Amino acid sequence: MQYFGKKTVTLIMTLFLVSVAAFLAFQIIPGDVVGSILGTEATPEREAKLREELGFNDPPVVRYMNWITGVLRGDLGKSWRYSKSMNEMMPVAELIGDKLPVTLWLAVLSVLLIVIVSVPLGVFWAKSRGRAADAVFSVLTQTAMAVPSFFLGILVTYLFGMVLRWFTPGGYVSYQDNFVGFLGYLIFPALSVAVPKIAMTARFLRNSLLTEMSSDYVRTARSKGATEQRVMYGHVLRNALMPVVTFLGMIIAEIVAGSIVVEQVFGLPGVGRLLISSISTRDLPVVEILVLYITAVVIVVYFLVDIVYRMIDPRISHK
Amino acid sequence: MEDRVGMFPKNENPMIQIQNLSVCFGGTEAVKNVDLEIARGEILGVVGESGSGKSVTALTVMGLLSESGRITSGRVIFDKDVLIESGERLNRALYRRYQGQRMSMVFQEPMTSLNPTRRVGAQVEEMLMLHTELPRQQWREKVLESFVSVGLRDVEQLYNCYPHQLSGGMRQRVMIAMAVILHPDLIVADEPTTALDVTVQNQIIALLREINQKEHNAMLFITHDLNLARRLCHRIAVMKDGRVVETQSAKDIFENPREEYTRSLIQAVPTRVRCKARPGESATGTGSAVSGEIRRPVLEVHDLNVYYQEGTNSLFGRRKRRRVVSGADFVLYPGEVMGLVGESGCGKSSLSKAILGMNRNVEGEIRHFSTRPQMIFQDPYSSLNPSRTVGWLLQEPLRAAGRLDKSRQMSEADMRAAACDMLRRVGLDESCMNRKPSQLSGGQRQRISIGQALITRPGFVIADEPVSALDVTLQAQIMELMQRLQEELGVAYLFISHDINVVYRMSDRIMVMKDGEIVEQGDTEELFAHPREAYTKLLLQEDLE
Amino acid sequence: MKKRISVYFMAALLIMTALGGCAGSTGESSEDKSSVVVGIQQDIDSLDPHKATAAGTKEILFNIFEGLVKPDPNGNLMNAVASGYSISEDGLVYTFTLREGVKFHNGDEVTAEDVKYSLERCAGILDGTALMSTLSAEKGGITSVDILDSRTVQVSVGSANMELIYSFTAAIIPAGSGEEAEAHPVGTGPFSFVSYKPQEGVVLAKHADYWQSGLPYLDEVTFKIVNSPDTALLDLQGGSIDIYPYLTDSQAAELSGSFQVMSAPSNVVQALFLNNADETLSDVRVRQAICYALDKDSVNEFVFGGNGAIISSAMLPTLQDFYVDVNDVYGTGANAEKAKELLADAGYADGIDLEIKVPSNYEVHMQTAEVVAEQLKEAGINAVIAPVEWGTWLDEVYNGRNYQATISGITCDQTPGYLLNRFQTESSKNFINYANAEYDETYLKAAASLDLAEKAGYYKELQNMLVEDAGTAFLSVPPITVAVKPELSGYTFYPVYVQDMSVVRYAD
Amino acid sequence: MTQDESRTKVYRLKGLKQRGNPYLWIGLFMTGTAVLMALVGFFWTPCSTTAMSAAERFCAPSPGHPFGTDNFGRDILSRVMKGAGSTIFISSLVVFFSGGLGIVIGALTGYFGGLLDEIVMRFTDAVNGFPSILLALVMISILGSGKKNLILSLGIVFTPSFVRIVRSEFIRLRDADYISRARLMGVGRLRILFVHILPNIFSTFWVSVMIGFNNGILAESGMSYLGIGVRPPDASLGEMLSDAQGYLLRAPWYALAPGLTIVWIVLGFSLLGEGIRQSSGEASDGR
Repeated sequence: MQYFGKKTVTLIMTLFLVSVAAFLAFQIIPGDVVGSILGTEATPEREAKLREELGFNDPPVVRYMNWITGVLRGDLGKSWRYSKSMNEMMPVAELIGDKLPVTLWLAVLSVLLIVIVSVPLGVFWAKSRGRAADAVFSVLTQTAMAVPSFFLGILVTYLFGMVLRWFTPGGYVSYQDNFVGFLGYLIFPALSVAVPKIAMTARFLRNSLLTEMSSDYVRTARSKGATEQRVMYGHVLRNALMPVVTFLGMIIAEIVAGSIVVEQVFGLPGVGRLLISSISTRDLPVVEILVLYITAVVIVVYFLVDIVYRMIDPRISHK
Repeated sequence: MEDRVGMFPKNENPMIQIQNLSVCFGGTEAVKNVDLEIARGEILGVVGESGSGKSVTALTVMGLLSESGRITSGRVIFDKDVLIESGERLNRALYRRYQGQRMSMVFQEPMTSLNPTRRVGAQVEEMLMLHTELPRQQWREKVLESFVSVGLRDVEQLYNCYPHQLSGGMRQRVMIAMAVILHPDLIVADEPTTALDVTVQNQIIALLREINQKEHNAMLFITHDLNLARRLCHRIAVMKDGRVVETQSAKDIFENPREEYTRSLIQAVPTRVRCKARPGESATGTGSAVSGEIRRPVLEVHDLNVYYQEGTNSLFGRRKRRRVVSGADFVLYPGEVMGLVGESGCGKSSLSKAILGMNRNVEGEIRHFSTRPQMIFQDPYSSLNPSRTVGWLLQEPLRAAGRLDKSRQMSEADMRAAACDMLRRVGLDESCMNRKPSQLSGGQRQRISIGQALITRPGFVIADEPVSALDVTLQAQIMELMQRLQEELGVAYLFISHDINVVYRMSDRIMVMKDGEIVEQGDTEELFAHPREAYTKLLLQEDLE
Repeated sequence: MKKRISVYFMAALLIMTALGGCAGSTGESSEDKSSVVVGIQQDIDSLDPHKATAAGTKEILFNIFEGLVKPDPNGNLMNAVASGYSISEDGLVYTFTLREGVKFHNGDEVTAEDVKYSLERCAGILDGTALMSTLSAEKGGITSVDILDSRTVQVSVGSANMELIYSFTAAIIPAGSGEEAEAHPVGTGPFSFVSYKPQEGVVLAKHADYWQSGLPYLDEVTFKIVNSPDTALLDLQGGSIDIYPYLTDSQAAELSGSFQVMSAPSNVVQALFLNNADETLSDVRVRQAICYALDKDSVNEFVFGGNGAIISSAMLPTLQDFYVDVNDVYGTGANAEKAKELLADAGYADGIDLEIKVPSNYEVHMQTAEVVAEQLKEAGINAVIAPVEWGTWLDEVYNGRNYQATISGITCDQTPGYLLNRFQTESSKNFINYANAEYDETYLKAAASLDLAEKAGYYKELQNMLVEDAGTAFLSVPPITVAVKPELSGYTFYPVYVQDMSVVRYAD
Repeated sequence: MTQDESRTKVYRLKGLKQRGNPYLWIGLFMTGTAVLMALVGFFWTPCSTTAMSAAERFCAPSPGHPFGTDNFGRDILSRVMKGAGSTIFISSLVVFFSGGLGIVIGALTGYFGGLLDEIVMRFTDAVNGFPSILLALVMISILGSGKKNLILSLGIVFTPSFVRIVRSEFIRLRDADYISRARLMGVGRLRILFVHILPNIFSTFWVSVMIGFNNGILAESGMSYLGIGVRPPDASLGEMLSDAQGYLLRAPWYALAPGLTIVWIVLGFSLLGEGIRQSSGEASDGR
């Protein structure tokens, strides 16, 4: 318990540091935000007014304090770029809240794909050690890992979208309109995200299985007269899957990044695309919150992985 | 071949027969034409050094030979059933009916041989699940029974423990409980005590003997330790390079070894009996006895406490420290060998590290009267930098010394000459100079290691289990080498070992350590003859049998 | 254990088939004959018609809002919220008569108060901040708005300007709505605002009470932001958008046959803008050399498929009365010899280095830059392209004027003076640092003139000055190429950049 | 440093001697062709990479244009050569920068530990879990885009992973028996760090260099694809892909050429890394 207490404190500290870093970093960005917002029609009066409205005239410390207290109270600030109504800007929370399900479902589908494909694949691969299938899998996974997700996205678009016409590239359906159609569309980007990760995970699991297979307790189990099936599913798999949990945690963090690019390829209005467009339009309130949010996701995922690991591995939890 | 078979005392009713067995790994034969048989109620010891093929034989008998191994000749007959016949594929399905139920195995490493993520109770239960029709409700009771039968206590609690929560001895008892729960006809025990401390070792040996007497089953006992085999086994087979050199009753093999190899093996065993006429005793013995009070010591340790930093490197966690050595107090004189004996975790290594300043978390006094004492480690594989050549390794201490003290600076040529000289002294020739450690055998590496420690002529050297990782014959050679160099160079050793016989053979004086305290210290002969402390007696117990 | 695994497989299989099965049914091609999806390139910058500055936003808001007058497809103004207007002799008083029965989307009828509020809001009379600089009181815009009666509004302006009437296209919104919290955009246009989602698009619905009877035809229009110009093609072919107005030439070629592809000149003046204050470029011969070196024909060919209009000065050819063709001065093909000669004259016999900063979000400008850089090399001008983000471009190039050359476009409104005005020496928009006292003088004369023909004469003089000084290397007026689904008809081009959806309908 | 370099060569040669290591051979072949193509591309390409031709737009692959032509009628092969060159060049610099920094920081923190180590570890822990492309994106948005900033930000982003690897190796080895002995001999600290320990981590380090190199290539092309990395007129594989995406139906080869080139390079280097790992693993397991 004390362990988790400590972990939580570290987690909060890290988030705080990241928030400071994000805020500081985006204060020194070159480029006049006000000018950028107003474009070529900017007039000094409008600029001055906007500057006042955005609170640019306060000292940085005050601005940070205002910002962070707002965030803690659930007020994530307002976008500088997107309007909600005629005279109000879109609250960042609403903006992200709208994009989040897309990225989230993409990640969920990808992880699902990764898990349901890579586990049986890894087991089968480990079992076929030394046979022809071993080499085939080795080549296949090495190749799959070398394909960048955006190229894979393009290939998927071409193959499934243009040649086979299984889906309409760009024909994204909002999850509010048609959830099934939404998932149906998302399957393809998820595929692009998942394939290299499936290869990685299967490879990792296979190596983990082989390591476990060569350990002494497997010999013990065999000496008891256990069948190979029993040795695999009763002894080896569980132990081999433990490091895979940590590995999957890393994969999830990477999916968050991978989806940035894949969202671009498939035109998904997710968090990743929002981040890219916010960076290029200097929509700093959005960028700051997104950076903070992604950091939080990554840290929390690691935290959860740690907890899960502790739950399933008696060697740690009982110490 | 014919003759040798004829020499075996014929068993009326052999439980298992190994006939002319040969096993190949790739191109190398690990086991060559081995013939063995064990009668019901008999314990056969197979003794040999590493690589002699004893473990492969055991695994083959159990049907656990790995995929890469191939049986090229012979057969294994278990109670009249032919289990292995060369030329036929290993019938694993057939074997499964015997494994566990009629033959079972106890392995060397009780930690890794148990599944680390399953409760020990469940692991023993698996035997019942696989081979009996017993209803599930009775499993637990049956397992607890078997736990009691191997001398485990608090079995209810133990049932739900994970392997890492048990001590080494308890784990091995669990392994044995697993092996005997179905009352098999054959138990194969592959070095079951090697990973354990001496005192635990004795208990396990006693347990195996008891089981054998009670169950009247056959037992194949694999070990590298001839002494151990003698204490437990009825008959002993000696193996070398995959062959059985000779097989005799335990008594005969010691009294009438027929083969040269067996004889050398027996000689190499550091027994107390043999060591009384220790070579070089007079020289060093008198050295310490006569001039000890006159000469200045090389090392004085007074009231030394050593602490171990509990390793939390968190920002918030308060550092705890644990005392691992308390009140160590001794003096080491030039040219003498001080033995330090104790079981694993008793603080031997912590003490040596503290003396050499590798752990500064100490209280008390350590006074050196020599410069740059060196250390020889147990593992010859990790104590030499693998990316450097032997020549470079031998010269590096000289270079370092030269850098620290300009007066000791040597020319390249001188250093090379010194390295050659040392190479010869440790019994290797110059051709080794350009080799990397990976190209040397374990014994050769330990020789280089010793050479590297002694090349700067330090006043004393700490040798931390320098022979424990080596086979018996090598052990004897290295010990001889160390003694010879000591005479030549007049260096003092602090000689650390868990093996009281090894320490006995090397030392002028002995300290016995237990739980961080030096419980007894004194002259070697005196201490062996009249141990004062109960613990010392316990350590010596095996010979008192 | 084994059983568990097989269950797990079954579940996985089920999920896969469920998802795979519905994959075919994606794509929201509008089968019903009452709605249309228009692909747009950029997100909108504001929902406030007076604050919106981006062309990409204005083209959408055109469907929601109307001014007292509004542009028509022929480049003239037509009456909208006003049914008529008159301008006093001295050009200082405008009197508008409001149309009967014009209703806002919220159902209220447009009143004189609404008009007064809207105009005052634009002019900055309400809070001192003018939202439209041309209407700003300080720049000779509106000084007061008076309600004469419930249907008549009189507007007084600071100085006479024939082109000011174009500014009365400013949207009329309900009085006070600009300051209300959570105000939805409410106007009088043919479509009402339904929803907006950042990065996805805007949905509009038919305004049932629209004053032009019979319009609009469609019940719903969705402006959908396409992923990237590159994938717009896929969207069109896949049926997820019906109209896409920003085709590149090669995309157009690919679509012709399956789509109606139409092309018209835009209202953008694209140029290789040269910073006259730059050390090297301050020499008129260097600037002229660059003009000679350019092969505008091939830029047009490569980037616009030959559909653009080549220009050499700051005027749209579509504004026929004011336009003078000066393409002969430097020619439309490359003249590398002449360029080298001029460079040598200027003391740069070995050629010069030229950095071209390009706003990277504009694909057209990036492509043009690639072509132009290649052409300049022929004349010994070593051009390097420096792509910059839009914000940086505004910062460094447009406002900071810290650059050598840039390729960009100026979007023109309907007034001819708009393009010429910015090249006055002291203009805040004169980002090329063009300085010519004669030009300034002539421009003032043009602005003061109340006679159209006289004004046009001055404007032509200005164009000639610009081209002779090689103030900047104008390239072309890019075409707008639109793909429209075959079933649709009525798509109409405007000389200004708008998407008038009210006239689009499904053919019977 | 010369000594260290000779060391790495020895490792390579040792690897070369190993027959029966298909990973190594195939990896060497693939990386060899890719690097050769890129190197040649620096000096010579079959056609000009910028010359445009209206007549030759979207030519399918043919003997004259083995990879076809693009929307400006430019030869794709030539552009791929240039693009691969710049991608490999950037990735090499990134790895050189981050690897070098990683060795120095990792060695010092790993060996000496202490407060500095604590701080560095907190930092690398935080950075390490963070998706690298995201971090580079944020960094680029602060520094501004362009080749130099791309290299700098990727270099900074990749450094922590090298620090971690080097650090853990140094921690593993600082308590190795032979290092303890070197300390007892009185060998100086820097000499222990760089003469005694460093050569022993090279096989591990070399493998992570390969991985880092590949990550560099993927990150660079990914960022160029997003339009924040290398930008025209510099040819870049990622940028070509993003262009090609628009012409996928009309000219699928335009996307395939740069895409497959990336796969070729990355696969080559990962096979090479695997090969090195196996051969050095065999060497050190040969006890």
